[in-house]
Amino acid sequence: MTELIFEQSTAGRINNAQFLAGTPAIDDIPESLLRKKRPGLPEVSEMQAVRHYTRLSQLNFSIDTQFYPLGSCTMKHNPRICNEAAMYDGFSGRHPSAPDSTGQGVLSCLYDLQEILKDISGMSEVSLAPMAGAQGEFTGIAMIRAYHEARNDDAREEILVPDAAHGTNPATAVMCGYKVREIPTLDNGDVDIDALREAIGPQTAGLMLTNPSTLGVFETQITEIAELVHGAGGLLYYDGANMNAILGKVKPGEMGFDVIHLNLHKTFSTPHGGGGPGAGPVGVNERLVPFLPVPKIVESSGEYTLLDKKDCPQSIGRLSCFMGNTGILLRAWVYARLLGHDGMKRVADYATLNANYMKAKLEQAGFEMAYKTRRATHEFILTLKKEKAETGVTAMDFAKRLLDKGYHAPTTYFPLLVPECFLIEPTESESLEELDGFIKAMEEIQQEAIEQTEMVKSAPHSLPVRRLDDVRAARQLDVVWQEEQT
Amino acid sequence: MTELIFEQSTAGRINNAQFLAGTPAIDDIPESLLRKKRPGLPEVSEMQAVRHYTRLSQLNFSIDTQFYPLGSCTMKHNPRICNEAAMYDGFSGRHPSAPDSTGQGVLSCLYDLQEILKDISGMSEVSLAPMAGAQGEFTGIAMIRAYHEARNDDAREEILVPDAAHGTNPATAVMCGYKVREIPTLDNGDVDIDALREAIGPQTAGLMLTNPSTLGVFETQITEIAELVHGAGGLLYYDGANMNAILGKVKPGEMGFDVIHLNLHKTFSTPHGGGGPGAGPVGVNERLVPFLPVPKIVESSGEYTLLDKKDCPQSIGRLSCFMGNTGILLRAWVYARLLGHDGMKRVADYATLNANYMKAKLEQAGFEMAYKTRRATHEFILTLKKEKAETGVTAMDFAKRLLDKGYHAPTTYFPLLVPECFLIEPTESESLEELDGFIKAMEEIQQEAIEQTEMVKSAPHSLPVRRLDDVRAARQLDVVWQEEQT
Amino acid sequence: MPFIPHTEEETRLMLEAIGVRHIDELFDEIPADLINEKLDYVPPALDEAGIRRLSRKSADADGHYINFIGAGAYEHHIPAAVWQIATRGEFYSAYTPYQAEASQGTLQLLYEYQSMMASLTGMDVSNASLYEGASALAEAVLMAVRAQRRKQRILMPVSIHPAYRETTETIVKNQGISLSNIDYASESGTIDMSQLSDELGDDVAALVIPQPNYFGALEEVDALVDLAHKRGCLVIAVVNPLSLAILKAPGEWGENGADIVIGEGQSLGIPLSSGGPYFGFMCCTQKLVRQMPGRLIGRTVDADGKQGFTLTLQAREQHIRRSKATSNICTNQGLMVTAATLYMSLMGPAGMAQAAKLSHANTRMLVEKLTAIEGVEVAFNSPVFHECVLRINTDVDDLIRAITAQGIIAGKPLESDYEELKNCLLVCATELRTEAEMDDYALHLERIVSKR
Amino acid sequence: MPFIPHTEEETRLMLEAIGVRHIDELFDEIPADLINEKLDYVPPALDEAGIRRLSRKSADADGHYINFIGAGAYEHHIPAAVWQIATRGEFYSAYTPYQAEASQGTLQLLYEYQSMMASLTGMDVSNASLYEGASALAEAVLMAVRAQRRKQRILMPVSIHPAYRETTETIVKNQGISLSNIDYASESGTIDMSQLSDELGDDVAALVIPQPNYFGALEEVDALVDLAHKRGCLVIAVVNPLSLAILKAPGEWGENGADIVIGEGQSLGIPLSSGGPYFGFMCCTQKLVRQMPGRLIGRTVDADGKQGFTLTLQAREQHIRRSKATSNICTNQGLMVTAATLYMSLMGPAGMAQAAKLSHANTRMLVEKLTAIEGVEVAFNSPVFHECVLRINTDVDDLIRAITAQGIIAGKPLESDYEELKNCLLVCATELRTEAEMDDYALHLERIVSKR
Ligand SMILES: Cc1ncc(COP(=O)(O)O)c(C=O)c1O
Ligand SMILES: Cc1ncc(COP(=O)(O)O)c(C=O)c1O
Repeated sequence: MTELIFEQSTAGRINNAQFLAGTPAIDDIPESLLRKKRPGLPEVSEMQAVRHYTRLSQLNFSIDTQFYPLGSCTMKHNPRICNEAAMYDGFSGRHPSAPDSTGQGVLSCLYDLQEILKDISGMSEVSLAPMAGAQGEFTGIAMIRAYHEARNDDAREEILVPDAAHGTNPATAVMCGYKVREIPTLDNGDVDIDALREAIGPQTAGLMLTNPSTLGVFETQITEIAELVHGAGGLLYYDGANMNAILGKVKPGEMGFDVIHLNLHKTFSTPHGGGGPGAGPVGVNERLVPFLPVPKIVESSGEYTLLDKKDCPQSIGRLSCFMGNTGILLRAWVYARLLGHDGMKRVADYATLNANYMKAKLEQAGFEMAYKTRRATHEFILTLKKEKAETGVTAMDFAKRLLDKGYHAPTTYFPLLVPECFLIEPTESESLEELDGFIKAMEEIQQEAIEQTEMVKSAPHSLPVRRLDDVRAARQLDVVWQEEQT
Repeated sequence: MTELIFEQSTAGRINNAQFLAGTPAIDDIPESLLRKKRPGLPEVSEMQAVRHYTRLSQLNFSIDTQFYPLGSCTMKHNPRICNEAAMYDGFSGRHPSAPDSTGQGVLSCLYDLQEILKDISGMSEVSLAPMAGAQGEFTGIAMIRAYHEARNDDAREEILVPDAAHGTNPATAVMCGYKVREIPTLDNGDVDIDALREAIGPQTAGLMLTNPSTLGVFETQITEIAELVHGAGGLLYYDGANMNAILGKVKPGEMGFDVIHLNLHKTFSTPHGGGGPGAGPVGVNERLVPFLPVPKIVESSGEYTLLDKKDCPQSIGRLSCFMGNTGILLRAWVYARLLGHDGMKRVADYATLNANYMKAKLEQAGFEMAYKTRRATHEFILTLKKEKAETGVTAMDFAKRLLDKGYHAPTTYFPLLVPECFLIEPTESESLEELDGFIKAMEEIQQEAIEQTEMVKSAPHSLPVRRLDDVRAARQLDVVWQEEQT
Repeated sequence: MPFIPHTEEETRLMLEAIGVRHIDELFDEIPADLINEKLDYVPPALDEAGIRRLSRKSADADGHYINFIGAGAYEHHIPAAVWQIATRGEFYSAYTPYQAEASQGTLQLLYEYQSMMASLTGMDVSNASLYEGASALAEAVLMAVRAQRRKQRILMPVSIHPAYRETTETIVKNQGISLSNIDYASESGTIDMSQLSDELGDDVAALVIPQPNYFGALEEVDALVDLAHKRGCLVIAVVNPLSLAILKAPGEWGENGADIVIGEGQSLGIPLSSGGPYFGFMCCTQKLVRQMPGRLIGRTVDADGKQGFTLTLQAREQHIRRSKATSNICTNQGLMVTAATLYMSLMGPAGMAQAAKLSHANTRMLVEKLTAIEGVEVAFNSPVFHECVLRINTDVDDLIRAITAQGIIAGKPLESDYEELKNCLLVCATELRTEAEMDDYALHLERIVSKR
Repeated sequence: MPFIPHTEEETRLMLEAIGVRHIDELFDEIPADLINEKLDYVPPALDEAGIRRLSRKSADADGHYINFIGAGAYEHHIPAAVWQIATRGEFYSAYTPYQAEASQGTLQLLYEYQSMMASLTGMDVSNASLYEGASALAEAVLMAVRAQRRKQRILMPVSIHPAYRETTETIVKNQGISLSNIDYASESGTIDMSQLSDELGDDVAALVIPQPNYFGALEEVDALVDLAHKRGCLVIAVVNPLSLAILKAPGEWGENGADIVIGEGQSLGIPLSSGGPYFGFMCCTQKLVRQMPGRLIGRTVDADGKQGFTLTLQAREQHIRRSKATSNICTNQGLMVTAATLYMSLMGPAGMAQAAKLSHANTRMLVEKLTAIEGVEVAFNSPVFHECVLRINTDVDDLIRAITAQGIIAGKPLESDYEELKNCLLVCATELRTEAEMDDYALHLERIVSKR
């Protein structure tokens, strides 16, 4: 346990190097609008702050320190040059409202990224404005809505979502004013197409699909599904969070999707930063082009300009005050150019190779796969229901014990369909040694579950804290430090 | 234990982002001069390298993570802006042999640093060329030699060094072709001036003195000593490693020293980097000016130039291929400008306050001070000979047990004069809380030494390794990894 | 292969273990007609030296202008330690802290961040971030409507940042929420109280109060809050967090304080970066905490009773609550919040107050220098904080072009968003602007204005 | 107070605990007449924004030249990860690893570094660094003399970097060691074999062999080593470590290889930085290890038999052996070696070989382009590695000035060190130079030479 920064604070301590010189007056601001009491921010020296946060950082698992096979999150290597480039003064110092003429460098990079994303997605146009996957989804569904409205096709009030979908999908549909109808999944992981056929109708605004799905399989009936949806007058939305599995091999636009989002913080390796920022560009085919959000980056004889709502009257509008997460887009651009033409496909190849290798080896070790008959895509699911039944050791226990062994846990209990599930995504950047190490750890825990059940159930044992009381956290809500508590 | 990078290597693995494009020919180099077998460097991916060295870094104690009261080393806060500035392209990208006209920026900073060092040291001129304290010493003694030689005063073949001196002092004298004569220390930590008087004579080239000395006390008879040495025709050398204690308060030049070196990686807070690089500028009074090393930075109507041996015929010469550790000098310059005029003296004030506070508190806790009757300077010595006699627990054991408690150990067993000694230097940048934490840890160990002697003697228990077998390391020398060993 | 460690031999071994001959076979469930490896645009790979050369060239092209725009993003001093530490791999490359035991670093930091923001805004709780300021306002609007049940109207002053209104409109319009404009008084540039009073009907879920507003002008926040509360409507404060080092905390506005506080966090140690990534913050009263969108970190204990931190109230979020979640937000702006937490710790309350004061004093100095020029005047008569609207009797677009050519970004022109503010310029001089830079600006401006 | 955390209250408490009233009292043992707090030059403190502005201005002043100098320091590609990781606080702010258990990170890294250097040079052992290349040669000379007992003469080819000779002279001259010159043959630019043979007497402790030499020319290392060994003299090889990715390792020169290998480590991931900090490396045969200066890290086991690393053979060093130490070196270049270790790991043997080859091929291309100009010719006829001497029929100092004005650093003029090489220029184009940059150089050079 590390003391809170507040507990290291002493009233009146000033870090002078950061106390900028000057004796500024604010006597033109009415007293009634001024703050009376200093905010309770920490008063620490530079050394204390540096030491505290350096130490805190060491308490984290991260890609830079551990194998991190968190399914659906694509925890691949984050190349350091991406960070370096995004931090260049010329990029990091530019004000977003400065004239476009002063931003031709950054705009040219963003435009290049737009074109690259168009190429790999097979869409007609791409907008870089959305700031994460969920905002990309919002943008896409809002465009679908705008499309139907523009055609006065007003009765469409439902978005269809497979039950295996990521939580952001239904949440997004609701934010866009739609009702959500769930579509069940077949035992082989594909969408239940009969159920879909029944659900679909004139009330259908669209279907949101992740392909490969969050179950780690490629939806084989995708062409049929696309026909069904389009036949009913709906549009098809592609959740591209799993694009790593098919990068450079399959283009969503060619699967029949009308609108897609990509998670650059997954497929294009921008850092996850302990929870963001990300970037969730959207791509659309011709019919949705007029509705794309602003600002839009356009090029004309080598000059780049940002268009706003006045230039794009049908646009759904703005998603943020400025131009999305530009610095993240730059990192993705650097990564894309490092991969290049041939590198795109290789990502999918080796991400898939790694997943299928782990699947084969873990199956061999006696673990049960949720979708045995299927190829793994870039990820796959195993279910520990047998282990739970036999020893009481749950997926959660396995996960915590893996931490003890120096591996981050896979995604657990998602998708909700599969009991005691582990969604494992190794990514292409992990080496064979690392995969074998993880497999060995899983085998060890399998043994420990039988021989040292309690030890496994009370894991982790070697981390900064033992298992945390989540129930108490929610019941006795303590989300803000109060001076009195110390 | 972390696997060696070699053990993660696989033949044929290439990190392509760093394999620069091109198909270069080297057919103009004779076969006989080419390498036949690839060197045994690791073949790892970028992610493997990043992960390996990030993990390794976490195994270190450092200023940024722990209190590090290593006596004589001045482990103060290393401000991050110093690193940032030294890494600016314009500084880090300049070739050392480019014309001086292309380096006016860096030279102006270095010149400013030179002037600052002159001011605080009270010397007539300063050279930034030496790359560490030891090289500063070499430079100083070589200048003393050159001085005597220039005067045809050839019989001087001895350098006097107090027995408490740092090991670099006698080693330096020998490198300069001198014999070393040790001068004993009095019980109060001052030089035995009678012994000095006896030792001094026409054979004396000079005396090397550290003041405050490595015993953590200020040499009170310094004026008398200076007179003695000068009276015998010798010169007085100041080892400025402890300058932090008197920065802005006492000028070595005014104590009578003819030549000094400063450790910028101590007093001026440049990083220690796990063992360097440092910078050991020398300052001289008028009589030694002609002998200063080259290159010399001079200014004339706002233009800066580097002078070489041709311009300075009496110079002892060059100490390195280019201009010393420029990037370290820049960091020191940034730090000096951040301290500014008033900040210099404050360093000495608070470094001394912290040391005397710890001394008082530890004394109160029952620890024995080596120089009870004396003020601590920026550091002080306690002796654990009583603890050793009573419990068998040595200074080494105390040191290792401190590591368990999250504190780096003080300097142990140096100076050699004091049995079971701890040379403790908190520095000015540590907070009262941190000092109290250390004092508490010392008290705990005092108790543990009595109640859990074996536990203390076998410490550390919570570090990546337990106590290491140094004897084996020297006997079964293994300093290079061999493929066969795995 | 960049970022792929496999040697041919390893690939062979792995394929063998799987029981296939070639990687392509692993894609055999994908309908063959969908496979398309042709990329027409993507250029060949660059090596790291190549991409460095290219991106440096692009960055250098955007050069180093002296910037006098604020308008929602501010060029403040950022201590060197902020980004050197925030980009440490353990912060930079970790995911959202789902496995709490393996993420105590991020979690404790976020808890500290929440505490700092709550204290700065004077509110009970803070979430762990939203995307940025404008979309945070949209989330606040949705939250207010949820909390107020059937009330679907929001009062939006025209004096708020126009892009905030646009963004909110985009995000909330599909849920039947309406945004009503409240004009500003033309002399003061602040909310027109009488129009406001008229609009504050039963159907109003919340009043949005920007402080300072887009024009830099300071609103009469106490009166506004009390009026809104009297009419049974919530108050959403939109504030610049750095300003709160010296301005009254929204939690203390009026008798009961604001209910929800949001804003753009960029002023807390985040570089301008052409617009992002920044981060949005949101604080609120304890009463509203379960309506909050986004992550929330709680302090709890582990199996040994030792303090630890974990994600909490996850039942609000999409990954648990799906279509009934308070928002669809998932990935937020963790790394930016890491930087902001470092910023606040390194600056401290005194350092932040000083930065705010210096920015204010510099803007005042700038305004004095510029209005000393004939034809340049202050547009509104309210007190301001560190930003000010100037009216200039020349074509502002031409002026901007001319001054840009001198390496100076003159300010944000307002006409495209406010017809009535023809030839008005919103200017700001943060603590980083020197008097010499201001003089330079004044010199060029004078030359242009006098040439007219 | 910058970097001092004490509040007034804390200071008071601490003084009380000590039993004094004022900090000044703590200095009461210092003779009063020595206290002098007057500083005439040191300016008032800058804050961080101020020093950043000032240092940026200075750095920008030195700008971005296209550099065609090598001459002992080379502008190579450095992977971004190298310095982002080397400057992590745990590496950056740690001391020499005296407390081994608390320094396993640095120690294991140094052990890996030693192993890499030994393998690169083909030698048995490596130390953990010396200051830089030139002073490393001085240390090697002292070491050879120690190993060879009464022999006090060293043969130094004139074709070695002149600053290496100067530095060695400075450092060894006081110990009665003499450095004898060995000329180079004027056509080849390499060691004059017949003079060498004449000089190789009984009193010679070692022959120094640079490969490539200062002129970029490749010496006949096999023959040189065998000749030296036959005469009972040690061989000190001076090499560029990056070149060893493709050139024969000194351990394999001749029949028995070099005895001591030293060099400048800068080419392994260290920025040019106007000359430092760089690092010197030293490798040698097992036989000589106890004569080595500097730190040495050994692998051993802990109390549980687990692998660990520690400083070893410390009895060679000044802190143990004092006046009998092998050198006075204490602080060395740890952080630079950290960077170099990262560099070698990130580049790998293939990446380093490619960088070396590209630098060589680029220099060849440059030389072709420049010698296509009338009046420009190659000075020596030996094969070279990535560096070459050109003779130009115009005043080289004027030429350099003119080309510098075009943003190009033309090369290193040789005349001030070698009278006979009037108007000669040592040029180098590393892998970072583009063909466009070379064309640009050629264009300007042609204009100047033809104007003559
Ligand atoms: C399948 C899927 N869709 C959508 C998202 C949401 O993306 P973001 O977190 O960037 O909002 C995720 C991310 O976890 C995901 O895995
Ligand atoms: C008193 C003293 N003198 C000299 C030195 C040598 O300085 P450096 O390590 O920079 O060579 C030191 C450093 O440890 C020291 O403490």
